Amino acid sequence: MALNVLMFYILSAVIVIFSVLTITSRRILRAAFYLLCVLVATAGFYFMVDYQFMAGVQLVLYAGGIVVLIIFSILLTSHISHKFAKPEAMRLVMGLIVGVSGFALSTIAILQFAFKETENAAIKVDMQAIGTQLLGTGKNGYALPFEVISVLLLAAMIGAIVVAKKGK
Amino acid sequence: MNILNLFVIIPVLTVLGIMFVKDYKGARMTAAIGMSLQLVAALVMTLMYFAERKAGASGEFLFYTDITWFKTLNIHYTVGVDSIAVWMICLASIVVFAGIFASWEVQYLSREFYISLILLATGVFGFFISLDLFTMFLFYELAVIPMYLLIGIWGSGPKEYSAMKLTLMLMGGSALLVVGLLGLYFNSSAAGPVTFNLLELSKINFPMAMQRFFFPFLFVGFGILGALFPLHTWSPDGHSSAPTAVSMLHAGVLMKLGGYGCLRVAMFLLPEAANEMAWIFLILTTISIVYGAFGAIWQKDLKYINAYSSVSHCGLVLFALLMMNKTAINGAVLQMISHGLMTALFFALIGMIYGRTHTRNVPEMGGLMAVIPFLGVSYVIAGLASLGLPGLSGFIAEMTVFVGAFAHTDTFHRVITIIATMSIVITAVYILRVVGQLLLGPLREKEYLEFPDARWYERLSLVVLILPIAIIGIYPAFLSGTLADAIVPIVERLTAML
Amino acid sequence: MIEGIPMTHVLIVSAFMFFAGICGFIIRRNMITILMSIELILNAVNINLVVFNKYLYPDQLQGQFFALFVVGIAAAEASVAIALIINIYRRLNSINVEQVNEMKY
Amino acid sequence: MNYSYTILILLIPIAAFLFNGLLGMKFKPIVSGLVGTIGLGIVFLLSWYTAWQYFFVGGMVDGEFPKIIAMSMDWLQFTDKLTIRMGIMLDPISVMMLVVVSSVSFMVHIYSLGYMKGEKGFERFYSFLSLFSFSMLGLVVATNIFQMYVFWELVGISSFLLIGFYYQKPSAVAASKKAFIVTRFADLGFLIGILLLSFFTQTFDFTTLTGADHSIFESGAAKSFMGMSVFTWACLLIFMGGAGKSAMFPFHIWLPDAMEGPTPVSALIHAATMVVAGVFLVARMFPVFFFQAPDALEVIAYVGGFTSLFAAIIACTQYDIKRVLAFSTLSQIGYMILALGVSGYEGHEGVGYMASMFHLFTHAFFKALLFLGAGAIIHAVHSNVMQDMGGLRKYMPITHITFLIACLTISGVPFLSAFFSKDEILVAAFHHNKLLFAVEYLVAGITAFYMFRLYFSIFWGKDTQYHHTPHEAPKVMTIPLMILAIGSIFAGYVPFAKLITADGRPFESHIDFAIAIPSVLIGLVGIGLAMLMYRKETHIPERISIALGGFYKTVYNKFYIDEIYLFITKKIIFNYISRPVAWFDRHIVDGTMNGIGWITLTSAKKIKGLQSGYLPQYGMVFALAAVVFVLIFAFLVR
Repeated sequence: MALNVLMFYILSAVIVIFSVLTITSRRILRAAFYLLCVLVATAGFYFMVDYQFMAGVQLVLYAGGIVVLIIFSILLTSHISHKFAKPEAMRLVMGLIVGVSGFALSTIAILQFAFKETENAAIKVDMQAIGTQLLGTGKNGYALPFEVISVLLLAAMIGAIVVAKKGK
Repeated sequence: MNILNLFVIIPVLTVLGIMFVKDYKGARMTAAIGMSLQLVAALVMTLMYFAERKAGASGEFLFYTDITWFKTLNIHYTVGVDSIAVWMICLASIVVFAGIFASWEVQYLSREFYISLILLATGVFGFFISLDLFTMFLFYELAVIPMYLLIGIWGSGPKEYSAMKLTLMLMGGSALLVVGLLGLYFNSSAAGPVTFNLLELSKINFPMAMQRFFFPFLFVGFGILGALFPLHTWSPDGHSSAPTAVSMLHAGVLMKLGGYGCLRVAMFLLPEAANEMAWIFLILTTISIVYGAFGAIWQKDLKYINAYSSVSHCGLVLFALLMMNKTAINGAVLQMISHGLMTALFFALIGMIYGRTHTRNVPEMGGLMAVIPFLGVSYVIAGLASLGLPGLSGFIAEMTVFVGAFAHTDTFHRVITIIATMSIVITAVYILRVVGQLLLGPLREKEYLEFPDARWYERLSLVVLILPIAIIGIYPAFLSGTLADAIVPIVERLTAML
Repeated sequence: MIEGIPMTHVLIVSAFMFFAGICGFIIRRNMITILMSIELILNAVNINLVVFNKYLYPDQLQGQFFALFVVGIAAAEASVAIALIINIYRRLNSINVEQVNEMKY
Repeated sequence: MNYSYTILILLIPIAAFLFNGLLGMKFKPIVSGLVGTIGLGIVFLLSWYTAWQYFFVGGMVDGEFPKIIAMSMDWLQFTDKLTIRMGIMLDPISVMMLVVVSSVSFMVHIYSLGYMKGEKGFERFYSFLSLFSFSMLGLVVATNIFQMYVFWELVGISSFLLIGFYYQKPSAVAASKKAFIVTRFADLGFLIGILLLSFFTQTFDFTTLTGADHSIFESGAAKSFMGMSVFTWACLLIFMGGAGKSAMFPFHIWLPDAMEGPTPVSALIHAATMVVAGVFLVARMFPVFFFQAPDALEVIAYVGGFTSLFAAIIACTQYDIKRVLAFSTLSQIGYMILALGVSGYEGHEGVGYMASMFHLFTHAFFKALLFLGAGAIIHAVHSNVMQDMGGLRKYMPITHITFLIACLTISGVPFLSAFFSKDEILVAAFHHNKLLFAVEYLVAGITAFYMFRLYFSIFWGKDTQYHHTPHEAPKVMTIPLMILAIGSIFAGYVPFAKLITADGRPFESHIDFAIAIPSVLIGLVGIGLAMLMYRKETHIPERISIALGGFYKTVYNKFYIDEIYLFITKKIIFNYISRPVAWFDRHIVDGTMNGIGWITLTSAKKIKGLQSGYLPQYGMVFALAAVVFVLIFAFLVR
């Protein structure tokens, strides 16, 4: 078995196990940690497919940014030692039904569907290509969405500050 | 310019005018001036109409104008009148005019009140002049919506409930109507552009299956407004909660929209289905007639009594229409006009009496004739018109209906006609009961002695209504003889396939 | 292109992650955990986008860009959500989602 | 002959009505009184002039009195053939009725100037009187049955207004209401009868209906309904209207109560004119009845006979003088109706018809006289109960004499007017049906008895102590009494058989002494009995009433017919029809509507539970739905 294949299955296992742990852990800080693991494993996955920039973003933004944010908020709102009550049976059952049936359906769909690859030759994915296309204004240029996203981020930032600001 | 447009323009200008005045006095003056103009316009139009007829104008509708309004859907603003519409417009303008004076004392949000009232009137006038079903429906809705506000804001008693009930039931009728109208519209032409134009629709012989399907929608849709049993219950609640002018307008004119629509749209355009299904609706209307009258006997509230009486009388309108011969339909139109006038008179009087006694509960009053003779005598006249006294309009209408209805020789029609005639006795019972308890007998309360008799605007309002009642009653030929040009085509179409 | 790894396997993993997220969303009551479940869901979507790009259309970059934007939006979402959570915590002294049902009806 | 002036007979009263009704209160009361009276005076003269011109100047054409349409205008067109025309028709009976109505009405107008003096609503009274006169005159000159119906209703409403003249008195209000509703109910029959008749004959006109040409009846002659031909039905229904106005059993209940009205009104409407409208109606339609519906005529005879006996018996027990007179009216109208019922058509066969009209004519005079006399008494005593009276002959000589004349007349004393007319009726009945003859013979006796019971109780009997001494009525009241008394005496000498007959051709009539003598004798027996019992205060009446016990009580309470009606209307119609209808409407019909509203609201309430506000729940539903949709659309539906 090739090393990268083994690597993939290890990453897959990490993702599967830690996803489950994230949603089942009764201690919230641990859950955050498990989430971090999932995200990092995902980043590893991006590395495997040779999308280094994507992986970097994943690591920096997700693992570095969002999870830290989440941990801060956990620290602000909960006690570390707090342990949640077990979820009610009804919810558990419903959740599992939805999850399992959805997963089963998706799996069947995935396995049944005949994916068709493109005939075109692959292109080299390097930072320069990404950079020109992301800020390009011509065909396949993403300048406008990029700007929109930045405005969105700005709005979210201001909004977050306004919302979280202590009331009068 | 076509004179008919005035009937939409004058109210709109009046509404605009009211917006610019500052107090209730200005508002009511503006409203009164506007509606007086409307009344004059209606009379002028009537004279012009009959002058043209005399001069030999032979079109089914005169003053015909056709303006494309919305091209892609082939919606037009088409106006034109025949003699039924002419008299209906006269009726409406008289009732609106009287209504303005009957509500002379409204001071709470008076500008808004008059604006809503006149908007309602606009809808009514627009309905009667339109020949395009879409425009007609538009005006119909315009007449129904202000009703909600008028009852909900200026009403009395459980006004929100009543307003809601009335609006919802009439909206339910509209929903049926939309289905029916669209049915007509989409079946109007197999290949070419579809149309809402009444004249063009009336030249089409719709297939039987389509007629059968859409006739009930149209008939019941309009029938709800004409208080068709068992969909009449908005009427007692709505009328009793509505302010005076609104009750007048509603019972006097708006309920006539139902009968007019049934005739002009449902029966005229779908004649075969009308013939086939008439028996069902005849039974329902017969029930309306007798049932409304019996219902009225037991009521204690003046407005309820009158509302049930309206159910009975409007039932007679639909009953007569469904008899489908010239005399009966003539009678139906007469009954619409007659009932419009006398019920408006009734509601005006009830409003005035209520304004003095602050109750509408009959057992709590008595002996009013001695203190307010003008109102008392007017009430008696209204009552006598309602119970069909010769010399007043009710008699003319009822007799024409009965003679027309009696022209059917089969037992079914005979029996229901005889049942329907019984209503005139029951009507006498409840009218006299009310007159006896309310006006006659010893004076019930000392404070009644301080009641002022009718003021000038009240007198004006009453006289304007009583005069046509008496004129029609004494010299009916000027009215009943002129309807033929409108009725003959309808009857011909209704009986063509028999 | 990763030799020897069928695309379906990656998709199955991402599907698992996705439904794990949904499960968490339904089961948990703590708002922060719910937020984390949402992150899982978004992440699963990202994987899919990237994988389709890599396996099916290696001549283009659209998948990657979409994933990038999703990450951006996720960041914005997370920041606003956390601001809300903190605000709610201040008002209700709880971040239990069941106590925040003022918006019902 | 030009009769176009007859239109004035109708126009003057209606003008007086409008003047008094609209402007009356602007002037002194006496102005209205004079306007009404003078107007009616002109009408009175015109009517007599018309009669003179019709009978003696115009005379007969081809041996029979013609039906003259003096004027006619289209009023309301129903169909091509059926049109209501308003017009004036002159024929023997309408001219005779014109004379009767205008004379009595004129007398009453004069009389009321005194009787109603100082009453509140004097001008209203006169305007109503004028309205009544207009309606009644319009009724009698009607050219067609629908015009008759129109005026019939107007007469009804005038009667309603006049009975309820004292509108602050609850009993008057109730009586007026009762009168109107009962007659209205009967008129329903009339209306349906008209509709039936006119539908099959396609005409309303009396000239056509009663003409010699019977072909118009062919279309309906074969049709029958429930075993009777349509024309029998139509005639019976039309008679129902007549019975209502003429207060025949079982519609008689309104008449006694109608005495709540002012006494002149009772004299005019409820004795002389309006109540005979039913008789007039049948007489007017007589050829139709006779040729198309002989069965109906038979029914009419029995109804008349029964009513006359029934009312006469009740009259013996009543104490209210106006009520006694009312029942007496009923009884006399019963006579007239019976006479029509037993009449034939041609020549001497038609003696019943002639007698009926004759009796109508004479009755109008003596009954109006009786009522006006009673009015004078009430005016003097301020009571209308017999027990409060007695010995009045000393105080009111003129009233006494005139009243006595009227009593003698009604009792059939020879050579007074009713002797002749009643004799003819008995002759007609005798030739037709012995049973009815026997009944009428008996009634003649009872009539004499109760009339003299009344007379003796008022003018003789005990000497009652009055609060203030009764005085004779003023001249304006006594003059009409005297005029009417003269009429009562001499009206019988009008040669009716020469003037008014069923087929319009005169015939010879003689007094049939074989019948006249016994009927006079039984009248005298009645008078004698009454004299014995009531001339002096005795205990005989009391003893008799005690001896009769239950029967007396039943009669005194008018056989409880009013109570039965009351039961039917108040209990059955109000409680068992109207109330359930109202309940049904509020709870079932409206309940359904409210129910629909309620269902909408309730289901909305239930559904809004889904909007729980729990985010996870939304998510779950969303996800589940997505899964289900995928399942359905991706896998199951291919």
